[in-house]
Order: sequence, then structure tokens, then C-alpha cells
Amino acid sequence: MLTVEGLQVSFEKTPVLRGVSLQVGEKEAVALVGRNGAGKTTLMRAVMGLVKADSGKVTFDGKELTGLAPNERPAFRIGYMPEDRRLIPDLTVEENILLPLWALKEKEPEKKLERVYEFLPEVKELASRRALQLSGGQQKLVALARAVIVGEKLLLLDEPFEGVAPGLAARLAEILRHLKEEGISILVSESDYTHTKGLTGRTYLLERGEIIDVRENEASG
Amino acid sequence: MRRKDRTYPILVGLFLLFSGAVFFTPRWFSFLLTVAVARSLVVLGVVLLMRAGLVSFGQGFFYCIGGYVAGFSSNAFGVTDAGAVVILAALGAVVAGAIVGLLLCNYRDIFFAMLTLALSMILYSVIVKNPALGGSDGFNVPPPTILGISPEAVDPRVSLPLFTFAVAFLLYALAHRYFLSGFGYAGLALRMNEIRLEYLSLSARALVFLKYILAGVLASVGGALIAYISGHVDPELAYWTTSGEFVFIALLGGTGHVLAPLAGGVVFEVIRSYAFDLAPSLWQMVLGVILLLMIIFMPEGLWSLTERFLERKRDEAAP
Amino acid sequence: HAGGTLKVGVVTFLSGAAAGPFGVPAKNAAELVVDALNNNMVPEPYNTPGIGGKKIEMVLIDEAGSATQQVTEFRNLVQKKGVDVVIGYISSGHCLAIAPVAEELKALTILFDCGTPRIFEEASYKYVFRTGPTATIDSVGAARYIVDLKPDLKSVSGINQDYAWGHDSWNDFISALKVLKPDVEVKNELFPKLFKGQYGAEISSLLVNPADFIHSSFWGGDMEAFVLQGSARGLFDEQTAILTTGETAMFRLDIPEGTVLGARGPFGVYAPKSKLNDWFRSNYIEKYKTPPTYPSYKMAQAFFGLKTAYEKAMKSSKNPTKEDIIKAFEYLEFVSPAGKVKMALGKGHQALQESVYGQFTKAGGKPSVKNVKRYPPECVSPPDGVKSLDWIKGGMKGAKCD
Amino acid sequence: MKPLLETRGVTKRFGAVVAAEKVNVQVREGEVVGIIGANGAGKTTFVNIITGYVKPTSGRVLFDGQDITGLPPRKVIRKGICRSFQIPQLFPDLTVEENLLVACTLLNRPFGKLLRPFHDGKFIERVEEALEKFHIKDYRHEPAGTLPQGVKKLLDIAMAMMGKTRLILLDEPTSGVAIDEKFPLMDTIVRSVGRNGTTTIFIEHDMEVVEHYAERVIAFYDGKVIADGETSRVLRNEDVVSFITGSIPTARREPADADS
Amino acid sequence: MREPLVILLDGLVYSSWLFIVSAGLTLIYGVMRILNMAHGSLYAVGAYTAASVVGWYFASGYDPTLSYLVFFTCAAGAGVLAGLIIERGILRVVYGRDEVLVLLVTYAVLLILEDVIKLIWGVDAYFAYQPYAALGRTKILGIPFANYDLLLILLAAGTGALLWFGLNRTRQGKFLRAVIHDREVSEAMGINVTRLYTATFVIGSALAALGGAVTAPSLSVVPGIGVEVIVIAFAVVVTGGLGSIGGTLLGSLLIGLTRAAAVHLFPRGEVLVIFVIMAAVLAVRPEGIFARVKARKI
Ligand SMILES: Nc1ncnc2c1ncn2[C@@H]1O[C@H](COP(=O)(O)OP(=O)(O)OP(=O)(O)O)[C@@H](O)[C@H]1O
Ligand SMILES: Nc1ncnc2c1ncn2[C@@H]1O[C@H](COP(=O)(O)OP(=O)(O)OP(=O)(O)O)[C@@H](O)[C@H]1O
Ligand SMILES: [Mg+2]
Ligand SMILES: [Mg+2]
Repeated sequence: MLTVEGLQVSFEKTPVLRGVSLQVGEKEAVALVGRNGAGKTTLMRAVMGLVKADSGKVTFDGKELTGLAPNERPAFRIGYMPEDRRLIPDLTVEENILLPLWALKEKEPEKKLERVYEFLPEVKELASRRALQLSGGQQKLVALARAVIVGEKLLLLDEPFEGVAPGLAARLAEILRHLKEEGISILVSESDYTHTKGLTGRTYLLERGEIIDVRENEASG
Repeated sequence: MRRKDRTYPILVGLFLLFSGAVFFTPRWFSFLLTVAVARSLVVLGVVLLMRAGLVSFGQGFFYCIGGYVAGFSSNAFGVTDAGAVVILAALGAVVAGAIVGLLLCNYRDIFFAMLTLALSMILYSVIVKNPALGGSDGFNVPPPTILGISPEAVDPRVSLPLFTFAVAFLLYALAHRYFLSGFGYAGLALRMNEIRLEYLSLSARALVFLKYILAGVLASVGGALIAYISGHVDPELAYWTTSGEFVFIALLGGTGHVLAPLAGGVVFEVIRSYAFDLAPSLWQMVLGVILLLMIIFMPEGLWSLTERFLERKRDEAAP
Repeated sequence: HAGGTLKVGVVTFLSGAAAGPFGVPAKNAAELVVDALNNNMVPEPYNTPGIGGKKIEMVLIDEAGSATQQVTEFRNLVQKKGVDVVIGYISSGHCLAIAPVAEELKALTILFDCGTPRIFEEASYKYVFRTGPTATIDSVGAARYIVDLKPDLKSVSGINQDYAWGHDSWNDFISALKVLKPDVEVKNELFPKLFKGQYGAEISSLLVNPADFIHSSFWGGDMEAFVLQGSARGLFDEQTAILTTGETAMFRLDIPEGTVLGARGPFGVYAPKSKLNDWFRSNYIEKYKTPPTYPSYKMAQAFFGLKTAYEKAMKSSKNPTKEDIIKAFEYLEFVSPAGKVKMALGKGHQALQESVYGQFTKAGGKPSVKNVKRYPPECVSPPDGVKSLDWIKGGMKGAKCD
Repeated sequence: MKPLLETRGVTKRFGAVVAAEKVNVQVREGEVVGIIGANGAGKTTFVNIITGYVKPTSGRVLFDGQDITGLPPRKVIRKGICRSFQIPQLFPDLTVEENLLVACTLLNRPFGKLLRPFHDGKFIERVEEALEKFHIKDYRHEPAGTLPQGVKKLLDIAMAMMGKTRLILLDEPTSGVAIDEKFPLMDTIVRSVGRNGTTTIFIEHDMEVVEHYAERVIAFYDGKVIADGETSRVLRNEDVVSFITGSIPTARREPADADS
Repeated sequence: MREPLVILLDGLVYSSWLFIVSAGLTLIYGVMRILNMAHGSLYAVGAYTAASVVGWYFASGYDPTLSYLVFFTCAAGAGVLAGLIIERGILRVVYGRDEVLVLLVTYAVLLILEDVIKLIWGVDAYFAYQPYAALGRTKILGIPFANYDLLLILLAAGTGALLWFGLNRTRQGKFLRAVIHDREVSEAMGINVTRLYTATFVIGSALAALGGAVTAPSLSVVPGIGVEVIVIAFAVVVTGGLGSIGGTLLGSLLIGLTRAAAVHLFPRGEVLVIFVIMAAVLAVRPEGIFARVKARKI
């Protein structure tokens, strides 16, 4: 599904990603693990086109994404959850979630919304509240919902479990597993294995902008 | 690594250079230089606020106060010494700044900008409406004595620029000292994150209040000097376009260093003078185009040129 | 040109709101006159080439900007460009600021248009002359005219711009009127912001409390907007407006019949018939496709004054010094397209001219003026050494009107 | 013994949302208290109320016997309370080093003495120490705005701890911090505050961290305190398990576990 | 008792003008965070275009009733064109830079536009009075009012309603709000930010030009008319709360009515009124009447 080849990104001449290559296959969940500053976020942003790559190629579903504007990516059914939540504060939770579908001029967004609410009843409870007053973890959930609603083929989740209460985090992992089984590819970054352990089939270990290790998880199902 | 700070010797050097210019360059040039230096003091105040994230579109308020203090001191109260008047102008700014600062310190961003603008426009309309203050035409300010030296003894065309440079460079040195102090950095912090600042036990309002007054003092002193230099004051000093010009010069120069406003001020006066000369009816366009090009290619202001230069030198020095 | 060149700096508004009504007509006149003088095309008494045989070289500067900036530019003109004479300044504030600088630089300077009497009433200058009359004659003339027009007038309203010119004009006018008609009633005293452009509320106010006359010293776009908006709302149906600068708009705007128009002196349509005037008017119209208005006249007047003084000075020395020219200029009498000019006030530095008013009419199909009245200088102006407002408030003593 | 911090019936409503309801908490000097709770339970609001960022709708906050309800943060800070933030609050254009230096200067120098030069040797030493302690030396010259999330977090905590503190409140100190940094970070915090008996309250979602460091746990749910007491007891509390943690903690995970 | 009613009417007319003139400014600021100093120049472009078109139209002797449509369209068209050039040609280069810097860019644009206008139209006054006079007048309470002015009130109300609907009730409006808050994440959500920015700026410019066009018939169109408009439009927008259409409406009403009252009752204070009102409103509500909601930061 998603192939990243030799991705190179630098900020003001300092390389942050040095030739990263990875793959996420169909119906596969892949984890990206690394310590702080390893470049996980940068990698995700590069895939979304939010930072410019010096070189390297990103292809999805056989099509090259590299030259496209960021806003052309959701059309490929890629959902992105940024690490720092970034909801639109004066829209309601529901509007926040629907935003990508509206941008895609989706015919019946409500149907998809119902499905997301089914997975995440916590979010449904918040539906009519404005995003600006949510607590940190609540915002995280909404951001996840927003990614899930459009990401019917690929989800890019940047540290989705961070700051989420443990009970809920376990449920989120469960939901992600379910989504994967439905055929969605998932790339999830974490500094922690706890939540992804049972979820991901492969783990890329990122350090100082390089993949230093790839591990196949036996626990994958 | 922090670079070694050579600002003070540079200031002394510039003072000598500028003073020399009074004797060795054509009169019109040394006059232009004097105007630029006096006005750059106001810009320095704008920069001081800008470093704290506050854009004042109303420095004309203090600029005008300074000018009128100078005007009234000589015309109505017989205080004709420039040294005394500069101090009076500074005091005037402290008093005025303390009063309106109490209101202003609650505002940030565009609201701060617009309120300062409103204040200066209120002052403008008060003067315009008041014949006792000279109305919209203003009035003339006779040449001052300078630290006791009368204009008859020493040609004011020499003494006034020298005095202006002395005052300005002294204030520049003080401002530099201020930028390097705790307050200077607290200002930078204020711009970036007020919540954290509050949690570092500093009152953002007190800081804004203080900075507003300091910037006001600089503007007021600049205004008093300009009153003597141009020999005339009018309410135009408080008009919003005047203040706008100061912001413009501030951005032209940059906010990275105390000397940036000076660079901006001199370059601005020269450009404008030439634009007036070469294109008497299209000088605005010339100015606008130059401004645009500068912003696009030099977003950090003129000062960034020196930074780039120093960086290159350092790169070269490194093996 | 055997005699070399004479460099003249010309300063007038080339941008901003004052450019259209004043600055550019003045600039046009300067170009016309300089060109004609250099080519010796001007009729008598100016049918000699250039100024004292010298070719005139003009350096043009925009008057826009603050007083400080004007001072800087003035210095540039004198010290950098080395002009011999500066002719310029429409804004009174600029005139006030420039005069002492001219004195300091010993630069011969002719103020051509600004009106504030303060310049020579509050100080005396050696190097500064003003070849146009002060604003006093506009206001006193206007007061005299409406009293002549309607001897039983009961009330007036005033609408003037909120700055020195507007306030001074109204003060002079109402003080003079009160001398002539002590029990005249003031219905409205309005001072809208300069360049406001929207006078809806003011017009309502004038309509709610109507008066016989509405005095206005509005100029340029403000005056024209006021006339447009007032006409549309019938403001001038019952009340007559006195527009002291109205002449500038009379060929462009549909001015209500009977409106009293001033030209700040015997300029424009009020200029007396003469060969010089015919030449000026027809050449101006030919070149710029529009009749010259008062700023054009006043600019031409400044050049002719300079020429007269310079050539008079040449009688005593072939190459006159500045001092020679100044001596010749003081108390000079010369003619301009607007008739006779006397440098009678301000120790011979301030010109004196008659004040003329008339009423707009389209009776002949073409815009023109009727009921024109001319008030001699001594009728509308204080004697030398007396301040204008003091003179008016003191009952305009010594005015000679016939 | 008199509690160092006490809240009496603190209630906070945001419109229809009740973020704190009659919260009564007492914390003794020197205690290390963990706060857990579901998302949106009111943990951050609780800290906000104590530090004066949010004014309670009703109730009192007492610190060292003094009523500090409604004091603005800067005054609360001066009493010796400091906090870190769930979303790091940094000065993004200043470098890491400068961030710390600003914090150190402002917390330790009275307003009147701020005219002294900013680069003061005494403070530079302390900054050096903090850079070392929090393992952020490598980033010292980088502007704070572009730091990786985890490093931002570390810097935020380091800044909070630059002053003299009697009570430190940490809002999710380890969230976003890499797995093998969590325990060292908590060690650093506890060690450096433990030295002078500082009271510590930290909000945390990672139960292993809570178990390891907290002597006592307060559990929030829906604005209310649903459990308060000794750590292992609270973590086994039925309500806590069903509303917050989802499971009873099992074997303790060792930090090294991640690499095996 | 008729004076208060006259004041009300005068105030309404003036407020309508204020609103039309400021709406574009608040829209552009609200969405793009650009305080567009060139707004006044765009207003002038509209006024000049309208005046030229009206002059030509009436000189050609076409049906006067259609003139309104023609000159509104032409002026708005000129605004769209100018807006496109400014946005695509200049602003695009500086997006993402500091707010103040972008403000300066618009100041440069203002300087340039002022002279461009002078190059195109010269410095002489232009008139377009025919449409103003042609609608006649109505006597209300014995005071004649120009019907044109009264229609202005309707136009302002219509513009306001349209803008409000567009911003609050349409998807495009929601997109705008997303972009206002977070440009980057909006892009990641599939919103075409570039297009939205262009559209906003062009609409804002067209509104400015329209403001000039509707004013032109009652004015003499001269150099510098635009510069005067900026400050007052800023004052209105800030009083109402930046970026809020409802706020701008309220700000216009507040300032317009007080100003009319001042002209009638206390003419000498008229100039001060705008700024005093603004300062007073800000003293009570530091972010304007309709303050923008702030995101939670802690
Ligand atoms: N805009 C930027 N400018 C300069 N440097 C940047 C920028 N964004 C990221 N970096 C640098 O890139 C490196 C990688 O950062 P990134 O945010 O990708 O790390 P991460 O793996 O996501 O870390 P974390 O787990 O803490 O979120 C860091 O050293 C960071 O300082
Ligand atoms: N300023 C505010 N305005 C309105 N509602 C608010 C505000 N601050 C917090 N809330 C609401 O109060 C509740 C408690 O929020 P709080 O941030 O304290 O939760 P939390 O326990 O810290 O959650 P998390 O673990 O997700 O950070 C939430 O429902 C939140 O939406
Ligand atoms: Mg990251
Ligand atoms: Mg929280």
C-alpha cells in the first residue's frame, strides 16, 4: 500500500531523516518506534506532504504522492492524526470530525459518522461541544475519530495513545485491530510498545533519522 | 556560542563618524542625518515594544508630546536649553505613559496597536481643535541654547546635530544595556508565551506597562529633538501616518539589535529623499516597491545583512 | 540665453487630496509660464526673455508629507540642488515651518498660495515674500458680499473643515459679519473632520435649523462632495451657500443657481480683463483643456512678481545680488493676469489684492457668474502692522470701501 | 499535622460541564501523590485551580494554612508552588538554554533587580546543571519550538523546577516521553525534589509509573474524587478499574523490558 | 421630537456606509490574519472605476436605471481583478511570515496603488453624481433624504446577511474557520487552502471596491479618498471584534449612530467620537464586542 523509499528530510541543512525506507502492506499495521527526536513525527509529516523532502519517494496504492499538495492526499483515503491534536477550536466536535469528508465533497457523511460513533461512543457524547474546551485526552480522541472517518485505506497515527487513560487506550488498540482486519493499513508511531504490541505486524525502529531495526511481531494476527 | 559583544565601541565609533560628518559632508546631508538619527530614537522605542510582541501604531502620541514640550518650553515658559528640555520631554512621557499605560497594559496584538493609534489620534484632534495649542498649523520653535551655549556663540547647524548625536547614542547605549538585561529577555518571553511568563512569577501587565513608558520616553526625546531640528511643531506629529512610518522603519531595520533602527532610519531618509528627487510625483510608488523588495528578500530587516555577513565571516574563519 | 540660468524650486502638492484642486493646476501654470517666458512668448509687460534674460530652470518637488519632511526637502532644494529661488507651499502649516528655515539659509522664498495671515503678523522675515493675498480678504469679502446681497439677512450657518484653515475662515467671517450685522443669528457651527466626504448628518443638521446663508470654506473634494450631497437633498433650495473656494469647481460641477462663489482674490473668472489675462487664460485652456483656476493664477502671479523684482534690481546692477532683489521686491507693485498687485503689508513682503465675489449662474447655458462685486484691498484688509483678527473684531476701523 | 495543601469543597463549572465537584483533598508536606483519571475527568482543572489559572466556582484552596483561592498564578508561584504543563509551555523562538535561563532568572530574581545583565554566571551554572539532569544537553542551542514532543516535555518540566519550590504539580510529566526515558525522568524529578522534602503531585496515565512512584493516589472521575489512598489499594479499587484503568495492574514492567 | 429620529436616520445611513466599507477588511483579517492596509486603495479603485463607468454610461445616453447594475458590476470586477493581482502576485510570497511583516507588505501595496491610481486616473476629480440624484428624494419628518442613501441601508443589510450566512451556515464557511485556526492541519484534512485564501482576499477586495462604488455618486472622487477610509474602517472592525461580521455590524451601528448624534448635538466633539467609542468599548471588552473564542492552551 504505502511505500517510502530513501526519504531524506532536513531542516536548515541538518538532516532529520536520512534515507528512510519502509512499507505498509494491505491489511497491515506497522509501528514506528523511536526515542524522542528520532524523526517519527517528521516522517509522518513528510508522508502527508507537510514538510518537503529533499529526496526520496512516497508511493501509495501504486501512485506517487511526492509532488502532490497536502490537501490532495485525503482523496486517497488517507487519514492523519497529528501528534499535537490540532482541532479547530470554534467548530463543534462533530464538525471537526466531518471536516475532511466535507472537503472531499462526500455524499453522505452522516453514515460514516455513525460508524465512527459506534467505535467511539466517548466521542459521540462530546459531539455537540466546541472543541476548544476539551481536555487534552478528549481532543486526542476527536483527532483520532477525524482520522478514522476519512482513512478508509491508510491511517497515519502519531502517538495516538499518549495522554489517553489506560482503560481507554486498551480499547483504542482494540478498535485499531478491528479496523485493520477490515482492510485498513495503519502506520502508528509510538515511543512505547505497550499498546501496539498485539496490534502491529511489523515494527520499524527509528533512531536519529535512520531505520536501525525491523522486527516482525509474532503476536500479529 | 555567543558572539563577543562589540556594541559599545561600535556606538562610540559611529558617534565620532556622525559627528565628523557634520563638518565634512554637505549641509543638506548632515541635516538629513540628524533628522534620521532623531527619528530613529522613536523607532528604537517601537523596536523595544516589538521585541515584546507589541506593535504600537501610536508612538506619534509621545513624539508629539516631546515636540510640544520643546515648543512650549521655549515659547511659553522661557526654558530654552535643549538639555533641560530633553529631560522635561522624558518626564512628560513618563507621566503621560504612566496614565495611559494603566489602560494599555491589558491589551495585546492588534488591540494594543489600535488603542495606541486611537490615543494618538485623540491627542491629534485635541490639538487641532485648540487654537491655544497652535491648531493644525502648529507653531515655530526657535533655536535652543545647548547646555548653556547660545545659538549666537556656536552655529546651531553644528551644535544641534552634535547634541542630537550625543543624546541619541547615549540612549542607544542604554537601550542596548536594557536589551541584554533580565527585562530585555523577559520581553522576548512575553511575546512568545504569556502563560509561562505568568507561571515564572512575572506580571505581564507590569512588564508591558514598563516597556510602554520606556518606548514613550524614547519617542518623546526624539520628538523634542525633531522640534528643534525642524524648528516647527504641528499636530501632524501625532497623526497615525507618522506613527505608521515609525513601524515601517522599525521593520525596515529589523528588531535584532539596537543598531537596527539606526540603520533603518538612515536608509529610509536617504531612500525617501532620492525618491522625492527622482520621481516627484511617483515617489510613493518607488518607496513601495523598494519596501516590497526588501520584505521579500530581507524579511529580517536590514540588520539581517550584517548577521549574514558575520556568519559568512565565521564560516570562512572556521577551517 | 546670454544671461545663464536661474534655478527655481517649485513646491506644490503632486499627490494627496490637495493635488487635484490646487497642486496640479499650480504646477501646470508654472510650466506654462516658465515655458512662455523662456521662449519670450508672454505679452506686455513681460515680453522680455526669461527672468532678467536668464533662462528659468524649474525643479519640482511634491509638497505632500509632514512639516519636518518639507523642511528637509527645502534644505535639499537650497543646499543640494542650489536653487536661486523657491516658489511654493499651499499648506499654511508648511509656510509657517518653512519661513524661518528660509531665513536661516538666506534663501529667497516666495510663498504663492497659503493663506494664514500669521506668517507676517507674528514675525518679520527678510527672505520670505508672499505674492498672494491672505485669507482675511476671503472672509471679510464674503461677509460684505452677503450683506450687500441681502441687507435684511437674519441668520447664517457655517460648515468648515476641522483644522486651522476651517476654524480661521469661520472666525474671521463671523466676526466680520457681526461687525456689519450685530444681531445676526448663528444657526449651526459645524466642523466635520477634514476629508470626511460624507456629510449626511451635517446636511440634516443644516436642514433642521435653516439659515439664510451657509458659509463654507471647504475646498477640493470635500467642497464638491458637500455640494453634490446638499443638492441631492435640496439643501440649497431655500438656503444660499457661500463657497469661498467655489470657483475651482464651477466648470465641473452642477452648482446650484445663485450660490455665492469666491476665488480667494481677483482670480479665475474674476480676473479683470487684460491682454495678459487673455493670453494666460487662452493658452492655459489650449494646453490643459480646462480653464485656469485660482491656484494657477496665484502661481503665475508669483513668477511675474519675481520677474518684476529681479529686473527692477537689475537696473541698479547688472548681476543683482539677493539683497538687491529683496530691496526691489519690498513694496513692489506689479501686474499679473489677475490685475494689479501691491506688496503692501508685512513690511513690503505681503501682497494685497481686492476681494471679489459673485453668484453662480447657468443662465446663458454656460457656467458663469453674476452680481459680481469687487472690494478694494483697503476695504477687506487691515492696514500694515495690524493683526487681522484684532482689526476685524475692533470693527474694521479704517476700511476704505469705495 | 497541618496539611501543606488543602482544598475545601472546590467546585468548578464550565457552563454545563462540571469539571470539579466538591473536591476535598489534603496533601501533607513531603508526600508524593499521583493523580489518575479518565480523560476529561478534571485533573488538569484541579491543578489549574490550585495554581490560580482557573478560579473555582466555589470552595477554597489553602496552602500552608493561607487562603490562596483566586490568587493569580504569579502570586501563587511566589509562595513556592510550581507546575509543569500537559501541553508544554515554552518560549518557542528562544533556544533551550535561553528558555531555562529566562525561567531561572525570573524565578530567582526580584522584579526590581531585573535590570541586571541577563547572562549571569550564577544562573548559567544552574542552567548547565538542569541541561545535564534532564538529558537535553544535545538540544541546548535549538529553538524550543522545533523540538521533538518528548524533549519539549522535558524542557517544560525543567523550567518549572528552576525556582525554590515547596510543592510541585506535574501534569502528565511522562506523556510523550520515550519509554526508556520515563523512569529516569521520574527518578530525576523525585530525586531532585526529594532532596529538600518538596511535596510532589503528578498526574499520570501510565499506571506503572504511578505504581512505582506514588505513595498515594487520588482518582478522579467526572469531576469527583472517587478514590483516595494508598497506591496499591486505589489501583485495585473496583470503580477505578472499571472507569479508569481497565485492569488490575499485573507484573511490574521493567524499563529494560522494552528492548528485550 | 423630530431631532432624535433624524439622528437615527442619519446614523443608519452612515453606519451602512461604514459597514460596507469595513466588512471586507474584517473578512480578510478574520480568515487570513492580514490587516489589509491597502483596503482603502481598493476602495478608491472601486470609486474611480464607478465614476469612470458612470461618466461613460451617461455620456452614451443609455437607460439610466440600468446604470446601477453596470457600475456596481464594473467596480466589483475591478476589485476582483486588483485583489487577484495582489494576492497571487504579492501576498502569496509572504504567507506564513510574521503578521506584522505581512501588514507592512500591504502598506507597500497601498503606496504603490495610490500612485497606480494616479497614473490611470490622474489627479483631477471624477464625478458620478447622476445615479445619486436620479433616484430623487423622500421627505421624512419634513427633512428631505436622498433615496439613494436610504437604499444604502438595504444594501448594507443584504451584504451583512449574505456574509453572515456564508460564514456560519455553509461548508465553505466552516472550512474558512478551520483555515483561520490552523492552516496546516486544514491542508492535511484535504482543504484547498490556497484557493480559499485567494477567494477570501478577492471577495474582501471586491467588497472594498463595492464600498467605493456605492459611495462614488455622492462624492468627488479625488486622490487620497482611500487613505481616509482605512483608519475609520479599522476602528469599526476592532470595536466590533476582529473577524466577526456581526461585530462589524454592531461596531458600525455604534460608531455611526454616535457620530450622527455628535454632529447634531455636540458638533465639536465629532472627530473624537470614533476613537472615544472604540477606547470605551475596548476598556470594557478588551477584544471587541464579539471577541474571538480563544483556544484552550493549558
Ligand atoms: N520545523 C523544524 N525545524 C527544525 N528542526 C526540526 C523541525 N521539526 C523537527 N525538527 C527536528 O527534527 C528532529 C526530529 O523530530 P521529530 O519531531 O520528528 O521527532 P519524534 O521522533 O517525533 O520525537 P517525539 O517522540 O518526541 O515526538 C528533532 O531533532 C527536531 O528538533
Ligand atoms: N476552559 C474550559 N472551558 C470549558 N470547559 C472546560 C474548560 N477547561 C476544561 N473544561 C472541561 O472540563 C472537563 C475537565 O477537563 P480537564 O482538562 O481538567 O480534564 P483532564 O482530567 O485533565 O483530562 P485529560 O486526561 O484528557 O487531560 C473536560 O470535560 C473539559 O472539556
Ligand atoms: Mg513526535
Ligand atoms: Mg489534563
